[in-house]
Amino acid sequence: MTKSPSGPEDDLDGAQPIPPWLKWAPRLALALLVGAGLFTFQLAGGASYLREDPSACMNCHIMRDQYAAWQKGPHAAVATCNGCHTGDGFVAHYATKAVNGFAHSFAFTTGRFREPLQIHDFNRRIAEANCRRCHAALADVVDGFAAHGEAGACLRCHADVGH
Amino acid sequence: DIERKRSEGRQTSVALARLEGDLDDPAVWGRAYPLEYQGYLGTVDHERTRFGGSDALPRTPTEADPRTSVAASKLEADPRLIRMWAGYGFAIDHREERGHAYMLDDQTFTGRQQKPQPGACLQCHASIVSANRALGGDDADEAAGAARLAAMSFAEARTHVDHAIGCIDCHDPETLRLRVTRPAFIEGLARLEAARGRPDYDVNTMASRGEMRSFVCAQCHSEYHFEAAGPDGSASRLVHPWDGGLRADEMLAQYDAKGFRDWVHAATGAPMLKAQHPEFELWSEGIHARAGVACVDCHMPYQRVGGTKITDHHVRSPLLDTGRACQVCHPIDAAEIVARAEAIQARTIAMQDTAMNRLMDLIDDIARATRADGGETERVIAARRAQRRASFLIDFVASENSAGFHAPQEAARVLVVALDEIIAGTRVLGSAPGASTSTRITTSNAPQ
Amino acid sequence: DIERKRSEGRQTSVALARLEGDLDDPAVWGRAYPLEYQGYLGTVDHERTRFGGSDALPRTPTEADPRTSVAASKLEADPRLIRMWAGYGFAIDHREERGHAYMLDDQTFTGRQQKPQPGACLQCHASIVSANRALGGDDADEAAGAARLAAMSFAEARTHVDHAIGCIDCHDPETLRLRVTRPAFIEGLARLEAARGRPDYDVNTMASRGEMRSFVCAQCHSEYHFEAAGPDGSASRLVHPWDGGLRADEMLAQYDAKGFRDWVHAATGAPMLKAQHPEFELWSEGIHARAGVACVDCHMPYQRVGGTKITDHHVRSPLLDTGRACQVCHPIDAAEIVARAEAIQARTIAMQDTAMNRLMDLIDDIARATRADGGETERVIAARRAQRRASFLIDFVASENSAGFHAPQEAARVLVVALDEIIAGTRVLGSAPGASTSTRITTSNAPQ
Ligand code: HEC
Ligand code: HEC
Ligand code: HEC
Ligand code: HEC
Ligand code: HEC
Ligand code: HEC
Ligand code: HEC
Ligand code: HEC
Ligand code: HEC
Ligand code: HEC
Ligand code: HEC
Ligand code: HEC
Ligand code: HEC
Ligand code: HEC
Ligand SMILES: [Ca+2]
Ligand SMILES: [Ca+2]
Repeated sequence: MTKSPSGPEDDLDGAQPIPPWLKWAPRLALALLVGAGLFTFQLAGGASYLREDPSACMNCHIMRDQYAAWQKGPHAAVATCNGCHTGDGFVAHYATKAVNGFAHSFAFTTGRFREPLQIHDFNRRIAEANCRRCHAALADVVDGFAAHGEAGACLRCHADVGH
Repeated sequence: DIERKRSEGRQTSVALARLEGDLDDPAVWGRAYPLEYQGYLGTVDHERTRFGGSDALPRTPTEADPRTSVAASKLEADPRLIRMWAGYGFAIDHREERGHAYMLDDQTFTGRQQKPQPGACLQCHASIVSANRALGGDDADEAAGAARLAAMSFAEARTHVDHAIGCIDCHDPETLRLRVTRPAFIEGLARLEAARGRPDYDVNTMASRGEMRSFVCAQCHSEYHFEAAGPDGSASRLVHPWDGGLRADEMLAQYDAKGFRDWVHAATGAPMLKAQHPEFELWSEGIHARAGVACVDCHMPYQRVGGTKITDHHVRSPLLDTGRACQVCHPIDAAEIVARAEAIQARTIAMQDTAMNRLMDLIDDIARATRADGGETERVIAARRAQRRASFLIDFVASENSAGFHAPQEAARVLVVALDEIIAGTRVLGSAPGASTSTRITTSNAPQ
Repeated sequence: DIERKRSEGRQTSVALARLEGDLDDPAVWGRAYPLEYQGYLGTVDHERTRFGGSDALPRTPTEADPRTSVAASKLEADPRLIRMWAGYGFAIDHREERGHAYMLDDQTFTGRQQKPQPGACLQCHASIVSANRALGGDDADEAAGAARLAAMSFAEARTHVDHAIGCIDCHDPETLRLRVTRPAFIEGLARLEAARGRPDYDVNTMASRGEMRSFVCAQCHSEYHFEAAGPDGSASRLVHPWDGGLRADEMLAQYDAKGFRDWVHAATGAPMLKAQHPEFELWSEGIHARAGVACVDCHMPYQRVGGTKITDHHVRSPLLDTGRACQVCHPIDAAEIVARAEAIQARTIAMQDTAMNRLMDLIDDIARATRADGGETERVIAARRAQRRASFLIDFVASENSAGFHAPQEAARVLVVALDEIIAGTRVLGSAPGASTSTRITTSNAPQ
């Protein structure tokens, strides 16, 4: 009856809303902070962020817990961080990286983020889409014959798979 | 639209054969969907858990009752139930529930058939979609068909159905989508939603997929009663008492407001109510429902078969399969998962036991006071009302089939309200006959 | 996953300065560990939640009571408490609890000091390690020191302490490791473990780190009573009643077995018991304890300051900081987390309210019966025993400070047992004076 507010029934095929911070971050802070952001981006090994190497994410100690847990799971053999956390396809892939690369550097630099880290809707949808990419056959069954074309959110049951 | 095309594509990729023939027969569906069918057939199995599951005692079939096994008797396990329900069919025969495969036979041959039962019973014990449609006139109106079945005796209605629950009861044969098919449920939910400020609610078009994963079960696993209907009042219309909400005391308030009673208690003359399998209502108040966890998530979890995964159609106790049913969300040891559930259940059973004992005392006290007063004095009438209310609330917990697991704190709250009623009844009896009392109980509104 | 999240942040802080000087003074520790010290100072703050948190009413300081604020009165909020505790200090003054910074003042100036209070009170309201050691003779035996404080009046003992709880009460100054320091707790836990088949239990060497993260709190946030001690019986030894287990009814059984009573009820003459802040006992029965979630996980969650994680030493309601306190394990919306907790609390409060009302009725009924019988008849004595037991059990829930959150179903179960007692008392009174009754209540063993 009541839906979990974290949105197990997220309509994956609906329009993807712009993550809230995107609305203010560029306008308010871009001019002032892009410099600082880039600085951190560089410090944090900006170049490796563009590669598939999970250690790119590890440049921030904040990501340490996820890294440690990811290494122990079965996905470590088949999916890097970006395997789940960046969009599929060349453009989507680098677009996600650009957005998240900026967002994370920005957040890290300014300290403007809440802990514990919680995945944003924007990135949850990306992760979910990636499950479906690799597990297409299963996804078919899970989504199968759903009323109103509503997909079954993988993450409702499998939030822990990555790490 | 694209989404529809995609899911149609999926459907053909999954079905191994076209669905054609007698759609009331699950075996026909089984040719297209053998994995789901095989799971479905598993509901004949018997396996116990500490507080639930399914078991069967072998019995010698007779002509009157050809069953070769029956579930354990709840009345033998707890004879207090016989006194609780004195004068009602349930005091004759009431057993543990078991797999879906048995639903039609267990109903047809229950000892309760010694008393006349209405045709409406079959809505929850048979594959009834086709019967409702067939009797529903030219436009196959299922509600109208159900009303016609409700005007028949059980024996007559029984000739209109053949199967226990089948695929067609939960699935639209065209799209295979979940749908609810019981007119009483569709109406009951619409009344509930209307009371919540959502008029014209149509569950089949307005519920989300996640909600449907509980509603298909809620059609049957919920509290009901029969209202007199039809021109001569002889039909038994199946109604869920949800206008005022789903909580036990909300349903009770509605029964009180209507002055409804199921039967008159044989030992005390109280106007009684029977609660039946309120799994849906109790679950609704629990943390799992709140977190969006549906009946199907636990009772029909996904199952890996070869390279793919399917919904396990062997509906049963999740404690027989915690790996799939619980551990995806609770990644802890299986033994610990079961122990947590059992600890909750054991606490519920202990509380229920206390409440049952006190209810027995109240029944004794009322019977004694009636004898002492030589009839229906004011205090006797007031105490009967307490009995009626306490009995329904305790029954709500006792007849709910998860031993409180579906919402532990809510089950306990219902028992606290029940004990409050018992205290009120006890105090009113403690006073001398006819003396005025300061308790909350009044005889006004008390159905007789 | 939860296991991982629980153990995160295990790194130890590096001291910024050597720990030297008066170790009773937290400011001294603060030079070495400024972040923890700053959090600790936060316990002067006041912020309400729906059912808890901390609030303060401004007051004009007087010579007798120099406090500039006091917490809200529980007696004003619920005057039934005054009748529940009639004849006992708590009926004079009892307030909401607030931050640790106030513990010593709130005790020193409570209205309950109108009745003589023992020195043992200070074990839980002051930084007492040094006093226990100083009075403990040559080998600084803390238990011996506590016994000497227990032989003093409150006023005399008060001169031996200066601070509310300080760093030294929870930390070993050498290693900074957690340690428990209250002799009564060390003994109480040893008796509990002995009863569980583990003799010679020494908490400081045998408990795991995870356990210590609850035990440091359990020293004070737990049920206690004073036993007469010392050669002339005038000393008040602080004792936790845990020999028979931690559940409310297990503690009650132990009090009954000992024939212990805290006071005699002013309206009924019943031999009464008072329950106080059984957070530790209730938490022990809950799902969080079972899952290994410690007090500190919720009330002192990890906090990132710069590049390191520290333990937030601003001990307070976790609902003021669900991000750190809850969302680590429950990655859902903050508003929903609070709503879930409040739904649990609201249900507890509703049940408690019912039980309180029925307890008031029982007190009235006993008082009336005593007048009617002209004294202590058998039924009056039996009903007093029911009052004693029910009152303790309801008090267990009402005095527990989480409004049932720490173990919702267990809190409800305790209320069910309480209502069972009330029914027994009501029934025994319903019978004519002197008449024999069939209830479970007997006068044997009932402490007078
Ligand atoms: C510059 C430091 C830094 C690096 C490098 C970094 N992160 Fe983050 N990450 C952060 C911070 C800070 C946050 C918290 C942001 C917030 O909550 O808004 C965060 C949050 C996240 C989140 C959850 C919030 C969201 O945006 O959905 C995900 C997922 C994530 N990071 C993945 C990654 C991945 C994958 C990589 C490597 C490709 C990576 N991060 C590299 C600093 C970093
Ligand atoms: C197999 C897929 C997968 C892989 C590989 C993966 N993640 Fe994630 N990640 C997820 C999912 C799914 C979530 C959302 C969890 C939820 O809903 O709570 C998530 C959430 C996060 C978050 C938000 C905080 C949290 O823990 O929920 C961070 C940060 C993050 N991932 C970082 C990483 C980093 C760094 C790596 C590589 C070391 C990584 N992820 C690898 C699937 C993955
Ligand atoms: C890059 C491809 C890829 C992506 C992306 C991916 N998976 Fe997987 N996943 C795999 C493979 C391959 C395996 C089998 C690994 C093994 O058994 O060693 C697997 C195993 C699993 C398993 C079983 C093992 C376990 O950890 O329980 C689950 C469940 C699962 N994936 C769910 C998901 C979900 C949910 C997502 C999205 C959040 C996801 N996967 C994203 C490739 C992927
Ligand atoms: C309602 C809960 C639920 C949802 C939603 C769900 N799963 Fe699963 N999933 C399960 C369960 C339960 C199993 C374990 C089945 C078994 O072991 O028999 C499982 C198993 C898996 C596996 C492992 C199968 C294997 O071969 O071992 C993968 C991969 C997987 N799921 C992916 C997904 C993906 C992708 C989605 C979304 C499209 C999804 N799941 C949605 C409950 C769920
Ligand atoms: C979070 C998991 C969960 C959800 C959701 C759930 N149940 Fe249950 N259910 C259980 C458990 C556990 C039991 C106890 C089984 C036992 O004692 O063996 C149970 C017992 C039952 C039983 C008795 C089965 C038996 O073997 O005795 C029925 C019937 C039932 N549930 C129906 C439902 C319905 C209908 C819904 C939805 C309205 C539902 N359940 C939701 C876990 C769940
Ligand atoms: C609203 C749905 C519904 C209706 C109407 C209904 N039942 Fe049931 N019945 C159930 C469910 C669900 C169970 C299994 C759960 C249980 O036993 O509590 C059940 C179980 C039973 C059982 C097996 C357990 C027992 O009590 O011995 C019998 C027999 C039975 N019903 C007979 C009847 C009869 C006779 C009627 C009509 C008076 C009837 N049912 C009407 C839903 C229904
Ligand atoms: C008690 C209700 C019920 C009955 C009866 C029932 N099903 Fe299902 N079925 C479900 C539910 C619930 C799902 C999951 C649908 C969803 O999540 O949208 C499902 C899913 C399916 C699916 C989709 C694939 C999968 O496994 O998830 C198929 C195919 C299916 N059922 C076939 C059948 C067949 C064949 C029968 C009869 C033998 C049958 N069902 C009887 C409730 C039922
Ligand atoms: C058409 C009515 C109907 C529907 C729909 C229905 N049930 Fe039942 N269910 C019954 C009846 C009747 C029984 C008892 C059968 C008996 O005892 O003979 C039963 C028994 C059960 C049992 C006990 C099985 C055992 O092995 O002890 C469980 C669990 C259960 N149902 C869960 C569900 C779930 C989950 C759903 C939805 C997916 C569902 N039911 C849908 C009528 C129904
Ligand atoms: C799809 C997810 C999901 C499934 C499946 C599930 N649970 Fe839960 N469970 C939850 C959530 C969410 C909570 C609420 C607490 C939390 O947020 O962790 C919870 C809470 C609980 C609690 C504590 C609440 C209470 O009522 O005391 C128990 C015990 C529990 N689950 C047992 C089980 C068992 C046993 C099963 C299998 C029969 C099961 N769960 C299946 C998600 C699930
Ligand atoms: C799972 C989290 C959790 C654990 C573990 C926990 N508590 Fe709590 N505690 C709470 C919540 C939530 C409240 C309610 C706070 C409110 O109403 O504002 C609470 C309330 C309290 C209060 C009253 C605080 C107030 O602001 O009114 C005290 C005192 C307390 N707990 C002590 C303890 C002790 C001692 C332990 C261990 C024995 C413990 N708690 C374990 C979550 C927890
Ligand atoms: C076993 C530990 C312990 C002992 C011994 C103890 N207290 Fe407390 N006291 C606490 C705790 C914990 C609180 C906060 C929780 C609460 O208020 O329930 C508290 C709260 C208080 C308060 C503030 C709330 C109120 O009741 O107004 C006063 C005043 C107080 N105690 C006085 C005393 C006095 C006087 C004594 C001796 C008779 C005493 N305490 C003995 C642990 C203890
Ligand atoms: C009520 C008990 C209590 C008091 C009083 C207390 N602490 Fe702590 N402290 C803890 C707990 C619990 C931990 C976590 C230890 C663990 O997990 O092993 C801790 C941890 C620490 C740590 C280790 C680093 C960290 O933050 O986790 C330092 C340093 C510390 N405390 C300093 C202090 C100082 C300085 C004071 C006095 C101003 C103080 N403590 C008072 C309970 C207390
Ligand atoms: C030395 C005894 C003692 C110890 C040790 C102790 N407390 Fe307390 N606690 C108290 C007293 C006394 C109060 C009430 C103070 C007052 O009202 O003046 C209190 C109040 C509280 C409050 C209410 C704060 C508020 O803002 O309302 C919480 C929460 C709490 N304690 C939790 C804990 C936790 C968690 C621990 C362990 C980490 C702990 N306490 C250790 C004695 C203690
Ligand atoms: C360290 C982990 C941890 C922390 C911190 C934690 N929880 Fe839980 N919580 C659990 C676990 C484990 C369960 C049991 C169900 C499960 O396995 O998911 C649970 C169950 C629950 C439940 C359902 C059980 C019940 O009693 O009804 C609620 C509600 C809940 N938590 C609320 C909270 C709140 C509010 C907080 C913060 C004050 C909190 N939790 C902090 C781990 C945690
Ligand atoms: Ca009924
Ligand atoms: Ca006490």
